[in-house]
Amino acid sequence: MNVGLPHFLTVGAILFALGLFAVMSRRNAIGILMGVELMLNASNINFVAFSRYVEHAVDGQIMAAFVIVLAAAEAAVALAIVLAMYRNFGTANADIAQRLKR
Amino acid sequence: MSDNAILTSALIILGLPLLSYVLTFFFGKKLPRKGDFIGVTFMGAAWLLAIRIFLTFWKIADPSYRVEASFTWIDLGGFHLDAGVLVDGMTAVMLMVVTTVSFFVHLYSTGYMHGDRRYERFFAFLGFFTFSMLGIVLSNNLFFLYVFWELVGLSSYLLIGFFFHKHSAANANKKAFLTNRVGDYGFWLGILTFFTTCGTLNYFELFAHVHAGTIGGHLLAWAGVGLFMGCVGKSAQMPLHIWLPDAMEGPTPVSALIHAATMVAAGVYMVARLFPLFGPTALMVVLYVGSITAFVAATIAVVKTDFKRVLAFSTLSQLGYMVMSLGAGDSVNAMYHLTTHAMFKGLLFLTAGSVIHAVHSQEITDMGGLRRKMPITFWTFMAGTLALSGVPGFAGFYSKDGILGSALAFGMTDGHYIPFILGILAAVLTPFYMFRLTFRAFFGKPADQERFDHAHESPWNMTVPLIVLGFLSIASSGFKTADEGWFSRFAAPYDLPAVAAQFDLSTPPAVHGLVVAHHRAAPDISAVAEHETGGHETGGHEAAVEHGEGHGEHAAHEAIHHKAHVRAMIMSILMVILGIGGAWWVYFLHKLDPASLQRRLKGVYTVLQGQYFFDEFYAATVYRFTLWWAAVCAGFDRYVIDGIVNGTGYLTRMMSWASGLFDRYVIDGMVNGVATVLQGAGEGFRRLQTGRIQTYLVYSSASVLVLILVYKVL
Amino acid sequence: MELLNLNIPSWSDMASWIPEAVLAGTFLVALVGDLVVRGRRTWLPFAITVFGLVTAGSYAVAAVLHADPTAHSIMGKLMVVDGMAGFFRLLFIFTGLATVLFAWTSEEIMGHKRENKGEFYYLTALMTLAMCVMAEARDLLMLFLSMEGVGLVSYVMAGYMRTSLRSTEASLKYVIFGAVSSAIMLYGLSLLYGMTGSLTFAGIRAGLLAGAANPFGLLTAAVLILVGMSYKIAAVPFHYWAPDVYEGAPTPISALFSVGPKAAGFALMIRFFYTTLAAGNDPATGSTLIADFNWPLLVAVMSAATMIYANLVALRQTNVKRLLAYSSISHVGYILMGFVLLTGQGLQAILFYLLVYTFMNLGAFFFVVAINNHLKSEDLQDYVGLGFRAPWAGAMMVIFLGSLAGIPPFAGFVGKLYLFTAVMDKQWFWLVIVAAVNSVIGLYYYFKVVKAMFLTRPAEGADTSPLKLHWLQYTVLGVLTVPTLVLGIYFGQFKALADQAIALMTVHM
Amino acid sequence: MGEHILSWMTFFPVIGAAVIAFIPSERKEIIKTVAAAAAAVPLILAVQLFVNFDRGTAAMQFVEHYTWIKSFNIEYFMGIDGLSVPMVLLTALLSFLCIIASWNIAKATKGYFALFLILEAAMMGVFCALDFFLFYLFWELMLLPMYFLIGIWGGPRREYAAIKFFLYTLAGSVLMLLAMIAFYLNVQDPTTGGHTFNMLYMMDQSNHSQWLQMTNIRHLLWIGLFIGFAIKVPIFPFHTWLPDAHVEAPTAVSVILAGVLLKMGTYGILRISYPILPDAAVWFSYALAIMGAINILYGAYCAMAQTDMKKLVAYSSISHMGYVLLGMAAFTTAGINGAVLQMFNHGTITAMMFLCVGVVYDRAHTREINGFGGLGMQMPLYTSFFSFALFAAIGLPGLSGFVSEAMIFIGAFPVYRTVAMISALGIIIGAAYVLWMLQRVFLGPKNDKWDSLPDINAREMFTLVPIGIIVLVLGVYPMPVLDLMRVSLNHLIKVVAG
Repeated sequence: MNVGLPHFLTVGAILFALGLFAVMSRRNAIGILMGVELMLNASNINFVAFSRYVEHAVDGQIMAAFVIVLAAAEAAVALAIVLAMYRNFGTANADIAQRLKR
Repeated sequence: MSDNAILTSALIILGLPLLSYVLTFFFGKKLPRKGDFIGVTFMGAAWLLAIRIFLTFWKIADPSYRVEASFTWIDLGGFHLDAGVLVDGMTAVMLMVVTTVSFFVHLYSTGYMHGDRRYERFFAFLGFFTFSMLGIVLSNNLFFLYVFWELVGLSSYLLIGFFFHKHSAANANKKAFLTNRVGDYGFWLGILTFFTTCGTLNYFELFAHVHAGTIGGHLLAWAGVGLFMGCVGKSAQMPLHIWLPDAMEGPTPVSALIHAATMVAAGVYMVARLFPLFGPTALMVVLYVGSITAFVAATIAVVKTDFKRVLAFSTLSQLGYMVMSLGAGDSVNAMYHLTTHAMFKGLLFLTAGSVIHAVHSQEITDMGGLRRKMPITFWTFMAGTLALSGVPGFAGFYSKDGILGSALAFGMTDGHYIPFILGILAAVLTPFYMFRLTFRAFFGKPADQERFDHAHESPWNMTVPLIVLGFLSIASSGFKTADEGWFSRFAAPYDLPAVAAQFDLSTPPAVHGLVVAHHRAAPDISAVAEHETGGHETGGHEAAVEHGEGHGEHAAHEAIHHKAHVRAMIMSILMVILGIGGAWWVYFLHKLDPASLQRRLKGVYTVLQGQYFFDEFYAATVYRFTLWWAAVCAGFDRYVIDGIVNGTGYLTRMMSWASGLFDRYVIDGMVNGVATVLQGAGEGFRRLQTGRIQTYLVYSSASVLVLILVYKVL
Repeated sequence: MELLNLNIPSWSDMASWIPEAVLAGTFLVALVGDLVVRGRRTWLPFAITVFGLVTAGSYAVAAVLHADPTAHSIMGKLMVVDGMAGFFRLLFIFTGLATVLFAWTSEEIMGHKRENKGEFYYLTALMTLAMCVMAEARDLLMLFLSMEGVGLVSYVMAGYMRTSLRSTEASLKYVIFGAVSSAIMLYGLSLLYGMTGSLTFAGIRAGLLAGAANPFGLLTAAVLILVGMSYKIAAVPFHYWAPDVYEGAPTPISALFSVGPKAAGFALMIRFFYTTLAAGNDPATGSTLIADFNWPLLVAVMSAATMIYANLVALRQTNVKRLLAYSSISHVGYILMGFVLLTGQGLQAILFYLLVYTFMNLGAFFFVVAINNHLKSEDLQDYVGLGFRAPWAGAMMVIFLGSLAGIPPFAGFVGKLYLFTAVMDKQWFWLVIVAAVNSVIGLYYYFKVVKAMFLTRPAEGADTSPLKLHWLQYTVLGVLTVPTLVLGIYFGQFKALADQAIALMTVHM
Repeated sequence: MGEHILSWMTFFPVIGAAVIAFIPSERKEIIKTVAAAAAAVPLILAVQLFVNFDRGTAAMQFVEHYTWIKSFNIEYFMGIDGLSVPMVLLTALLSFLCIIASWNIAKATKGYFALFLILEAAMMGVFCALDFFLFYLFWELMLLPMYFLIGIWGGPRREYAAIKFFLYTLAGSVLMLLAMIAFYLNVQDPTTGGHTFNMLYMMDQSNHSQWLQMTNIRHLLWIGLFIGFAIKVPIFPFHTWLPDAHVEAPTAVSVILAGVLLKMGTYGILRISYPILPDAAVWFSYALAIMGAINILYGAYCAMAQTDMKKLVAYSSISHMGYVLLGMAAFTTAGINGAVLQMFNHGTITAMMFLCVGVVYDRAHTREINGFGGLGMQMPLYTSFFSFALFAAIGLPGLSGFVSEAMIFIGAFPVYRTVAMISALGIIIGAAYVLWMLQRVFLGPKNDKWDSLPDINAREMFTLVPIGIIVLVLGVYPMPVLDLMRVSLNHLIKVVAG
């Protein structure tokens, strides 16, 4: 069988779902961030696949490249914040952070 | 006197008291003698002018002669209200009456009110009252009649409440004003009805309209009843009579001027003046109200021991007579009795004042034997009493007799005898209670020695008015009945055809002959009037002649009528003798102890002493209901209207599952209601806002899916 | 070959990009400057930033006044500088400048125990730059880049007070929520790209008009993208982060957040959705594309939900800062009204409202900052009697709140009037009525603050000494008050500005 | 000031307020003087207006018409006709007297007078504006100063009363706003063909769009406008803000509230609702008449149950505004003229009453009716003034209240006989609660508690006498005012009832 666009999309969709699930379920901030990474990469797969099958150009791939970079940056910032939080709360569990609840 | 002269002097008469009011009210305190002389002199002048007008009309001797002038008061283009002056015989007489009594009361007050701390105010108010009363007399249309009507009410309010530091006075004047307002309500509606149907309020134009049938049937009847309500209020007829006895809280001169001679007569004057506007139905009401009042009041007067109150109830009953006479279709004798009554009742109150002044008490139980101490007062009082009792030769006799005659005639022609019977019974009671008063107060031994010793005759400025009025109360009748005597020069029954002729409306329908006809069919005053007054009136007679019809019935009715008058005269004379005799028997010879009588007729006595418990009745029903209802409205406003949104509030609360915070505010009003509800909603939503990130994410993603699904469906 | 897009652009076009260039420079210089002084002499980065913003601002003003009808494409098809971009650029730079100036006097930013104070300034410059780019992006790549840029900066700023629990927590929430929603959006973008095979807005429109997409796919993509953008503008149901972040972050930063990123988000939404969905269709019939999947109802519901929710919650707030946070959410609801039909009239109304909103909202937040300096509190009870302790500032606050509540003669009213008119013109009566009712509710909580400041008598022994505000604070507040008043009675020119911005928005090429 | 007289009347107080803002707050005397001066100028201009006003035409006069905001077709369009003139005069007079009456405001004097002047400007504007947007602007501009005047200088429950007043009115005016926008979008400016806020164009039915000609739409819009105005009047059941606001507000503000603000409701109906939607007006007229009757009786009964003088007067206002509604509903010459005259008269009379209540409140610091008694002995002069006002209120002939009430009944009776008959009961109930209060406060034995109360002073008399004279003069000869309005109002009737 030859691999076509649908397969890529399916993989992407599955990745996205997994990522979303991780985000919902994980209590640890790091875990949540990993979920986010999954979701971003799901999109990346889509982009690359589409650029190959639909547009027949490299725009999508460029996009993907940028996304990867951004994901890294985002992760950096996020981890810094998680670190700060760990310093302040002594844990990296997101649901500790409920001080602002009124 | 030329027409213009008449009008001018009429206006001057109207203006003088007003001027006196303004001067005394604003500058009284600064003037010497607190400016009482202003009032007296001005009224004197007015009196002289009134005499002049009176004489002029005496010379003219034509009741249908009138001088009228009006100007546009409000003009909106398409709508206008006029103000105007009307002077005719009836006006002339009323002017005479009002100015005379007013002048002498002014004079009398300089003595009676001497040293009162609001002396100048008293004269100011007297002036104001006189002004408004004259306004009633002179106005030529209903609107301004109503205007002055109300002003009279105000001045009466002010004067009754002159000693307002007494609770009784404060209550009395409020009561008087409100009771009158009730009457005025009907009066005002009546006026509105006439204005909206006829488009005018000028008396004679209205007559013409009525005659032409612009307004008739039920409408006319109701309008008439409405107008009469005004009379019921002002002239203290049942069931609105309750205010008059209490009005005695005012200073005695006020009682004399306002609550005996003039203001209370305004109602009678009004009905007499507007006589043609009263349909048969209305007149029937008038007749019964009048006669009942006449009798009931008289019965109460018998048991009262307060000097002024006895007189007050006698006033009620006399007013009843006048109204009864109007109801019987005899406006002329009503006016005649009004005139004579003004004289002797004014006199009686002034003498009462003089007595109270001397004894410092109003209770006849504190009096006795005063005739030796104060002869002038006594003799003048006797004059008044005799006149009121209707002793032949005194003024009251002729007028009252005329009224009884008409009542009887009406009964004979129309079958309604009850009014006449009530009238006759009252005619027994009147001399009885008057002489009861006389014997208790002026004869016998003094009940209270030390009061008696202090008693003394009043100063000249109080006795002079007594003497003058005493003379008038004997002579004011001219010793003749209305239709034979001087009065016929001033007042004649209305001659509608003549009126109609002036305003070229549809030619008047044929004149019916009989009172019966009058009371059953459309009002045709001329016929009625002429028959009831013996028929040799200029106006009425010509009217009948020129629409020459039904001479046969005419004659027949005239006969009935004559018979009626003769019988009435005989009966009333008998009654007088009976009454005086009774009083003599009980209170002079003491053949019968009234106390024992009281004991024996306990029930009757209590009812009479309690004035038939009208006040209690009203207190239990009208007042209580009104206050209760007011409270209900206020509560409704506070709690229901102000909390009305709580219904919506409830829904919103359900919608936003807010906690019970809301209830606290339920009562507290629409705005709070909503506010709280919304706050409640906020509370609810805030639960969503748990600070947990995951929950946020769940909510958001969930709503994404929802969005997609929703829009898939849509 | 799309690679050509990345050619070195022509200078004539770059000339119109000077403000952004200046901002970028400012950021770098201020950064270096701060490193040089090691965060001790804070005036240096402050001065640099102010200077940079002023310079950029003057260029931006010049551009707007010049009203150049031609659109300049920057970096090929990635960005475009046109009327609308110019308008927003001005807005952002003004916001940045005002924030920086006010922050200079804010205890929260400049307090003694703060280290790295300079950081705030160059980050603001960077954020301004990113926001400008958001308004100019016309390509999915740039769209994502700019949004992430703004996001990243905001995350850092939200956590400005490293040692403060509230601040850290706020930034954590912000970053996680932001990351997730942008990831979701990115997925939507990828779908859109897949359906149309183009990254440029114009290309996407062309593709859609050519019928490349089936309604459901389009709906899914649109909704997913909308998620990301609603998150930026904090519209219900993607607003959850906003109140916490606004409350947690230092107030000047909250002020910046409540205006800047919101406006930028709207700019992006306008350009993206208008270009892809609405433009080029017959204006009379609205558009066929958006009719395909009931776009108006989608937005209308969102708008109504935002208004109602935010207003109801705001009613109960006792912390002024948090109250203002919810109020800013509710205003998103109002603004979305103009978005319902993607008509020129509506978009113009949005732009004008954003203009007004910038002034009044910044003003309200800055007042809170100024008071916080003295009271160290944003609690309503502590506001009692403020009106008499600082009359002038109090009066200005009343003006801001009145304007937020939308009562004449303040600018807020005019903004609402335009929105209402735009919606009513298309006869969406229920939406207008919802909005009307909400503005009444709004009045209640805005005037809770006024009531505390003026009506309630302070308790016995409470401190009623007059408060002396920094002259700079008075100046900035004054600068914000004037337009809030003037735009209420004389708004012709400014409305013209907004209209022009929309008119000059390029959708083709 | 010649041709811009209206603008001067409207904006001079604003200038005054601006000046006051820059006077140091401890210079109270100067502040008061400036305020009085700033309020006096409109009064003088009002006199000039009264003299120069052309009574012969129904057209707008002293018109000022300038383009304001071109893009939105908003114009600065001021002008007055017979309907607005009496209101303008009333506003000028009462504002000035109120400034005098609030001379002894001690707390935050500066703010008080500044706000008061802004309030005056707003009221003037409402009565002069002929552009709907302008009208709405002034209409709302009133709220803020009023909110503060009640809320800062008011009585114990002032915070509640202030926000209640604010929310009520805003809720109403928001509906008006929507109606306004609907008109704007659906009325065509015949000259330019674009939308317009110009009321005169709106009144011309031929400019209305198809949509706006649909009957149920018109009825809907009428209701919207009506509620907006009804809350101001206030018409039962939208009235509950009034007792609170009147009672809590300081004396002068209550005077303005009752004297001028209430009139804006009826003015709005006559100026906007009637001519723009005549058919709807006719459709609604019977309901209006009934509401009038309800107001009259309900207000009177509620007043009777009050024990707070000010609350009693407040409810009496509700009752008296009922007469206005009754007259308006009749569409007869006497009715409408009477209604507008009643608006003017109630303005003066109720002002007197509130001022009098204020006088005794300043001295005794209570308004509890049953707490007094026998004041007639203690303060005879004051008693005369208050009684004068009260008798004017119960429509005593010779005082202005009677004339308007009589005209209203004459106008309404032929149209709504039953309603009018029921309403006429008001003259009894009205007398009842007024006299009862009069008795409890002034008559009866003197209550020694009040031995120390001084009688009314010169300043207070200065505020009362002018109004008193007006009330008396108009009672004796009302033409001076009727003359101003009759032509315009008759024209209005022609427009509405054909």
